[in-house]
Amino acid sequence: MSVLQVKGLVKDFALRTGGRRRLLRAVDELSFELTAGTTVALVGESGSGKSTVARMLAQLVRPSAGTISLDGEPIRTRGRGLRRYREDVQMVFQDPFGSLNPFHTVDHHLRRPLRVHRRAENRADEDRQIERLLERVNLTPAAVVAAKRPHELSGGQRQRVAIARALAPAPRVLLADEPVSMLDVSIRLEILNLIDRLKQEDALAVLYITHDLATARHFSRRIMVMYRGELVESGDADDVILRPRHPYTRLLAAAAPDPNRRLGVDGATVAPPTVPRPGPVEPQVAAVADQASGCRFRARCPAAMAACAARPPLLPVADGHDVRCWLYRDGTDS
Amino acid sequence: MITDDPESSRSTPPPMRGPAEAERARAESAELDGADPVLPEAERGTPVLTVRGLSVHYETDQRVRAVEDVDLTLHRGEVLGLAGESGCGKSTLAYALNRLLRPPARVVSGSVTFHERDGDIDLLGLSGEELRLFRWKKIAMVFQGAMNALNPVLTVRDQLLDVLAAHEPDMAVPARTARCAELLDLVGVDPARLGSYPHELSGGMRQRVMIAMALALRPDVMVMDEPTTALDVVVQRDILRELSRLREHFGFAVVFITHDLSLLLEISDRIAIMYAGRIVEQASARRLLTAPRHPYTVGLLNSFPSLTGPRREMRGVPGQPPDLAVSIPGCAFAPRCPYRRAPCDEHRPELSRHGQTSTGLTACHAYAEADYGAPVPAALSRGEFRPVETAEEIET
Amino acid sequence: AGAPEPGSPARSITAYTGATGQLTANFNPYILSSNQPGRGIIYETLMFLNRARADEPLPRLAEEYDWNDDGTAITFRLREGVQWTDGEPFTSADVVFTFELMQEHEALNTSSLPIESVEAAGDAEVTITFSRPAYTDLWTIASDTFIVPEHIWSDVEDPVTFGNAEPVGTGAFALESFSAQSYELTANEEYWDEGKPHLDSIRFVSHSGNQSALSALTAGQIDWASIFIPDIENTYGSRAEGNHYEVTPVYISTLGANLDEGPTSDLAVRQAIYRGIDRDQVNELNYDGLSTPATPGMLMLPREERFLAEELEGVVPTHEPDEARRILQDAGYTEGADGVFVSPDGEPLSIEVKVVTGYTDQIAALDVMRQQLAEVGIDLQPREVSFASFVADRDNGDFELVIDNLYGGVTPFTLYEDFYSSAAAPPIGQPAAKNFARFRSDVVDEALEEVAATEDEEAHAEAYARIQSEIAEQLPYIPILQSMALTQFAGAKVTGFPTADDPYALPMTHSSPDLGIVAANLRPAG
Amino acid sequence: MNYLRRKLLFYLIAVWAAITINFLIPRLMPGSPVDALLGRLQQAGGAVSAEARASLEVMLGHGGQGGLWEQYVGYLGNLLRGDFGISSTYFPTEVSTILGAALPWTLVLVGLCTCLSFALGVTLGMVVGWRRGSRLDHLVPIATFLAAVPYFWLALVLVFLFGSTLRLLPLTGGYEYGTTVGFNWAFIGSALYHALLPAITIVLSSVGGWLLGMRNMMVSTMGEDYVLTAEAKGLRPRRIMITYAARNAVIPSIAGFAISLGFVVSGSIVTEVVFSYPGIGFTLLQAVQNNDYPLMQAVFLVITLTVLGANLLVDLLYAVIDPRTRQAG
Amino acid sequence: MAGVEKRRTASSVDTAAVPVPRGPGRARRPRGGGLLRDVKLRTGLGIVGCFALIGLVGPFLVTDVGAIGNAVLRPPSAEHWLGTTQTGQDVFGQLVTATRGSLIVGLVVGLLATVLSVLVGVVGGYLGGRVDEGLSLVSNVVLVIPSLPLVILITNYLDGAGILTIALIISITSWAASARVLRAQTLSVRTRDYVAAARAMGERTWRVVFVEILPNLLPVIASQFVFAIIFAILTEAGLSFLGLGGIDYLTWGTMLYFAQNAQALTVGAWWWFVPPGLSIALVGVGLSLINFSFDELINPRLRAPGVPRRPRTRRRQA
Ligand SMILES: Nc1ncnc2c1ncn2[C@@H]1O[C@H](COP(=O)(O)OP(=O)(O)OP(=O)(O)O)[C@@H](O)[C@H]1O
Ligand SMILES: Nc1ncnc2c1ncn2[C@@H]1O[C@H](COP(=O)(O)OP(=O)(O)OP(=O)(O)O)[C@@H](O)[C@H]1O
Ligand SMILES: [Mg+2]
Ligand SMILES: [Mg+2]
Repeated sequence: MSVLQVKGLVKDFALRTGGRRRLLRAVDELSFELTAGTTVALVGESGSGKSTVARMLAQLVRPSAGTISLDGEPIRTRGRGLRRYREDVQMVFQDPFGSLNPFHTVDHHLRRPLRVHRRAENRADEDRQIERLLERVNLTPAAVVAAKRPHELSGGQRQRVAIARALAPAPRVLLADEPVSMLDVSIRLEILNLIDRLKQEDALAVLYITHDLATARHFSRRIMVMYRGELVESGDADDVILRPRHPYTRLLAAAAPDPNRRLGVDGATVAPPTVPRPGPVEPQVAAVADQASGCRFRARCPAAMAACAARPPLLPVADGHDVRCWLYRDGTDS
Repeated sequence: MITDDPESSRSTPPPMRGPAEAERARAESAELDGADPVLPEAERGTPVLTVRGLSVHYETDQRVRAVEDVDLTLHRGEVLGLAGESGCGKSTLAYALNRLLRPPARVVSGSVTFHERDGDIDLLGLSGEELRLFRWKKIAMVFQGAMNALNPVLTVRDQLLDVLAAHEPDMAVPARTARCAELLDLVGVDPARLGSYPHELSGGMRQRVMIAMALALRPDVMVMDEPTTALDVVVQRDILRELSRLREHFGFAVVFITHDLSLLLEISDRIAIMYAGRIVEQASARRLLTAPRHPYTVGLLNSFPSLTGPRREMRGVPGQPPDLAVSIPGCAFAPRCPYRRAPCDEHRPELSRHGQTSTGLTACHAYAEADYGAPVPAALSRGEFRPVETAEEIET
Repeated sequence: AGAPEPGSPARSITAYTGATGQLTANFNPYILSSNQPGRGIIYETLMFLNRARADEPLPRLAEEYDWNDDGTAITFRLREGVQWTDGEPFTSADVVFTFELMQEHEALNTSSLPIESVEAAGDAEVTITFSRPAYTDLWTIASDTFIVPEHIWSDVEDPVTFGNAEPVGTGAFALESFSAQSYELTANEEYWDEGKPHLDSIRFVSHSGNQSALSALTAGQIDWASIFIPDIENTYGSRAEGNHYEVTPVYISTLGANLDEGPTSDLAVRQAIYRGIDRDQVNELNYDGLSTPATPGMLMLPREERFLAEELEGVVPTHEPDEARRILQDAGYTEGADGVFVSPDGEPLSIEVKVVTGYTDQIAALDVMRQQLAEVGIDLQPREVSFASFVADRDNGDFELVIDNLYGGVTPFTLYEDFYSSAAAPPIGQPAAKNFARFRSDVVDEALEEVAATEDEEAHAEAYARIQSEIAEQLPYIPILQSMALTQFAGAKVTGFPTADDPYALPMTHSSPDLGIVAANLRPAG
Repeated sequence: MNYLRRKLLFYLIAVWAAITINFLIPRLMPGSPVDALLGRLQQAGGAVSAEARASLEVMLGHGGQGGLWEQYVGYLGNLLRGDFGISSTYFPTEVSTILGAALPWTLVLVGLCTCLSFALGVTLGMVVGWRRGSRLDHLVPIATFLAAVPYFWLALVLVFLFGSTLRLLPLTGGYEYGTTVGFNWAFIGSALYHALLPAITIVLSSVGGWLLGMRNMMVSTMGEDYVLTAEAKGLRPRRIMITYAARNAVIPSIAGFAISLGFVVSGSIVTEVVFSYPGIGFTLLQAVQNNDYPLMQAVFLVITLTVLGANLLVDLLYAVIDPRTRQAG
Repeated sequence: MAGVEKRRTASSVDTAAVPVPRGPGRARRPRGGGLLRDVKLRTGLGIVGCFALIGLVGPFLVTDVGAIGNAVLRPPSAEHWLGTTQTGQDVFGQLVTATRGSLIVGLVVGLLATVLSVLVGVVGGYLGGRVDEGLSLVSNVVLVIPSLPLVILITNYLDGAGILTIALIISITSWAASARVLRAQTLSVRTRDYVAAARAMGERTWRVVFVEILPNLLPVIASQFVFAIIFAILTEAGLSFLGLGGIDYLTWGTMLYFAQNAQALTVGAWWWFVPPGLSIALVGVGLSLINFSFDELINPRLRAPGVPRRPRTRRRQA
């Protein structure tokens, strides 16, 4: 049962370089849907447009084109409709040090959403809900935590507060934009486990944005890979990671650190195909004009060919697995 | 106290990569100008840097014991990984190695010795001009954010030249410039970029420039403090590859600091795990991965899923690291440790080799039956980490 | 500058005329913003009328003058052998040119001399004809009109804005060099007055104001200046050997009342104020005790003593607080709870005094008087306004009291005519030229007419006496003190300056044409 | 270069704004400056011609003729011709003549002192920041005090001490009275000698600000990784201090320098008054004291334009010092 | 007076240079109590508090300060603590009264300029776009136009203005630098995730600005408020000294003006000339000290190193 559908989502940013305005296409015709009780991961290198997608879904950034619909209805962008939308779609930010206002207490952070969305009948009810929220994210004793300010909490604790805040309006969709990348390795798992648990308890639809392929694989059912604003591959999580099709996904998978691979222990199921070392092209987003034609990965792609001068469409390679690459023109693995 | 790890001091470092990759690296290193000396085979594995009982405190209102009683030996040509939670003292240790600490940091005890062919240098005893000339020439350093480590108002060339001017004043100016170009070329950056300012370079390029700078004087040791944390995985991979290629060629030893254990496991020969200012486990990368000893190491290994391996249930290490301003009589990890027993709270476990069969060093009572009052828990030997509690109690 | 080698008599001195800021090379004697020495040192007048004592007119460029019978024409016999500093001879043509210039350009004729015609009779005689008797204008004609050379000025396009950077005059000194900070005049070798001047040169300098001038003066960098110095005996007089200062009465400071409107239109109020002020205290506190009492007859004493009405002889305003209260009570004022009198109309006797912001001596004096008058039940409210609005408010009659100084001329006539004639008192709202109190009195008007029509001093004295008794009764301008100008001379370096014993001219550096007379008389000391 | 173009555009706007403010102030203020001025002119030197009145009205507003717009155009026209009108204080001298004579003094004194004080402050700040914790830290409270002391007060106290009491330095003026103004050694030497006390005042009272600002930035910058890197590189301390720490730490000070130029001129007004220095600040005060509106306005405009010009220069310099501005702008 | 102005511009104009207080993991934000332990702050507050007290109650304690006496220009004595003026007025009494005047100017300017700069800087910075472009152009222009000459010009037209008018004029010409800094700070706070979070949660714009953003700018605003006070007191003193001060209140500047006019220094009456100047300087120092504490709050690196007493032999590079 899909909760949030996205169709043809586009975001162009106006850049000013050398006095001229250029359009930068940060997200290009992205379509996907989020379903209750499942996690979809969005992966890609830095600057590929992942956060922009999340921000558009959270209505922090206005899409240049495309539609977002909630329960099949196109969403409202202002007034009461917007508020209702925000009740349903909540976001957890990357930086727990930045997403909580250092000036306010934890209590304030949790009380505001309850107030704004009128989730509580009275103050006592509010207090009760705050306590429950904190307990749900394993922060106890709730009263003590509520009185603290962000700087008195560790990174992991802050991130839990941020999650509690996102849960306060009882949303149905949770957008988690790299929720653990700023945290210590040892705490990461906890937070991800927490989100996973809450997802199941509340039947949340979760969009998990990350650049960490391993956690993407472990915590989500589907994975979407973005490259410079474009969806280049999407499919079942294991399928995408273990049998990546798009040369870029392969490159990513090959680059991800994996101790098992090096030491050959623990029986890695399938060694990911290695890709020849690409030139030192730095990730950057080309202007709309530069993007107009051709495959964007062409310049770095070891398998680039003449056909790549035209932009490839998303081609299905297996059930629910699409790849934007001319290699899969005939619908099979080559 | 055990001072050395016989396993790694004896053997040559294991190959860093799978066979295919190694071959490619060898082919690449052939591209490097052949005139450069490569570390003589005989010298590989001899100690180059020894740290003994080093303690560094931040003398603020409350004394922060950032590094406590650390023993480490770095061998020529090896990669020593240093991992641990944020704030456990990794950077402090790295800075201490290069005498970069500033007040309120102070080395309260211990020694750092640099071993040269013709004698040892007491690093903590150096000062003034001696210290200046020692730096970079023997130990170079690559910092986390290259954007911040490069002076934003000087061109890449100027910053490279600075190193040469400071250490090789006799070198002719044109030769220096030529050398700069050479260095950039070495790390895979177009020498045309010499005239660029740092902000004109991408993150990966900046990091490469930093590495080029670190290489400028052919140091024996390179300390890298989270050199790739801010970078994209693909770029990170590139840089690491570059690094191992250069290391293969020049034979410098690397102290690699990161909290990304999976990365360390992949690239280091030996790994030291730090917790709350102390080293709690030290072993070869392989041993650490296959048979972690310390519960904290076990917990860390449980903290990241394998990219390609089977799915398994994983928990992180719940709880928070201790406040370093508070002196802890027992094991600092005890409050978070699922295998904790009474002695853990009372005596600090020594970093030692436990039993004849084991390799590496561990600071854990569980391996000293006499202290622990029980045999090594089976779950621990299996590498299981079952957190005591998941809820985080926050003290009032 | 000017600091001489010890022992050698200074043949050069430095003087300060009060010029502030940048100097401009403007020596047009008709423009008041021009440099002072242009009026008196470089350019000279026909005669010199001494305002420091009742002297006979002193011949300058003219040796003598004659009025015709009705005072409508004056004939000057010019001095012969006088040369302009460029070597051209001075002739009657120059005098004719000068007066015709004034006749032609209203802007130059600042005293509105009613010139009808100017005629020369030969090289050495000039007759000026007026449209009315001009006895009272003698000061302007003879002692305040500076003769300029025709051979240069006839080419000047617009004499009103002519800067005259390279003045050519007949005076004792001629301009030698000029810069924005100072200029130097050197002795005119060909000066007509044999043996004068005694000095080689005089340098005139500019300062930012009294403070810096005073610093320079005490440091011995200025030898002749006229600046107010508090506690002058200690700050200057005894500071260095020979330091000398002159105290010269120059004007009468008054509280000008609005006679047409407001509380001060009531004579009783004016009289109460007149008696409520303790002038000795004001003098001590504000003027170092250097000022002298003013006469209610508003004459400059002692110079005009001969005109003082008999009944006013020896009369000076006195501090009579009880009398002041009595006057108010008699006039129907009652004392309010706060000690301030309330008028019969129920208005408390609170009077605003306007004063120019920054005139600190006046502000301080008002402070003193405020307290003195509070004791007699009058609430004085000083209000500072800018100079521009002060002038506008005063002239338009928008005030209750103002503190202002009354300057006169060489005879009492000027002051009386300026401030007390009905003709000078337009209705409220229209700017008054001088008589801002708007005093109107037939007695005064008549007496003034009589004075203007005759040269006879006896008649003058009689008419002036009438005026004095009238204004001493009416008190449109309540006299406070006769105020002094201070002039400092570095006696160690220069002598020959006018003194109280020999006031041959006003000693101030800013009085014209006196400074020319003084400059020519100064001689190196020792 | 784009940065340059944008800066130029901004300064054009600023110049326009200054000119317009200058035009508007008399028109927005109560009272009629024209009358006040005419009154003064009359006082100063007789009647004023009809054209003079008309031109003053255009200068100062409250003109009877023409709408505001016409007056504005007339005013701009006058400015373009360099016609600021006639000063009443110095009647009948053209305002432009007076400005021409005053400006060089201020430019030299204030300009040099400002640069000197900036250089000194920044250098001291650099060293104090670098040696934080050493005895040099005592400079900080001194600097704080100096920065808080009123300019003119300090000036007067100095005049009193050095000029009147000790007689070490000349009290007032821009040069020895007797010297001829021009390029001769006597004059230049005397001008320098006379500039000493004002210069000391300006430097003393402004150096503290620079010192504190630079010190703070220095301390911040020294915590930057690139300074640490430089130290790790084994560079000579001097090199680290200057090229790594100070080069970066000075950047905000330079930006501040541009803006503070305006304040410096303000400060100099008072200094010039105290020292009878023949500069523009003193001229402004003269104008104010004499209600000399044309002169006042012209001085304001000249000060503003000078400051804007200097700002522009500093901005351009800034682009040289900080390579990052050049690109991003 | 340029001295302090420069201090401001040099230390705080560069927007990038002043990091917004953020809670970097372990850096503890000093709480009220900790802040008060700071010697600088305590000294500063002490000085300023003293003067504030004097300004508040002092004028009620001294008798009519205009009261003249026949003891003229007397040096300090038991009767006249700071001697008398040329007209025998008590200098101490005047100083006390003037404290109120100067502080009023300082406070009014501090408040007005701060409000203006917050409005222009924060609102512009947050809203962005055209509004921001317009506002920042205005503030940049105001910033480069030298203020004192402008103030002189305006006060001269408004003759006989009171100190409130003068304070208003000083405020109008002095808010720009603060606005610029605040704008930059706002721009940087605006990109913080907690602002986005507040928006994503559904908070209204004004709430985001005033409840989420503004409190985090408080140290900066406070520092600018304090600075504006110093600036105002100095500027007012300068204006008064030039004879353009307010005429309704006695201020330190007016006192100096009168003292100067009476040539107090020349006649040796230092007790008349020195105290007002010193008062200004003292208040300035006090406020600067407070400001330093704010600076240190904003930029923790400025805090003194923890071990100032230890002989530092080794840590420093040669
Ligand atoms: N407000 C904006 N104005 C202009 N460009 C923007 C804006 N926000 C994002 N971009 C650009 O859009 C592209 C995508 O940015 P986005 O933050 O979505 O990437 P990301 O995948 O989340 O990267 P990261 O992994 O670094 O968070 C980037 O090139 C970025 O520079
Ligand atoms: N200047 C300082 N003053 C006081 N304490 C400090 C200071 N710098 C660091 N510390 C403390 O010292 C401890 C060790 O810090 P260090 O930077 O060495 O940790 P780290 O392991 O490098 O952490 P990270 O992974 O976050 O870089 C931390 O607890 C930190 O709070
Ligand atoms: Mg992102
Ligand atoms: Mg670190």
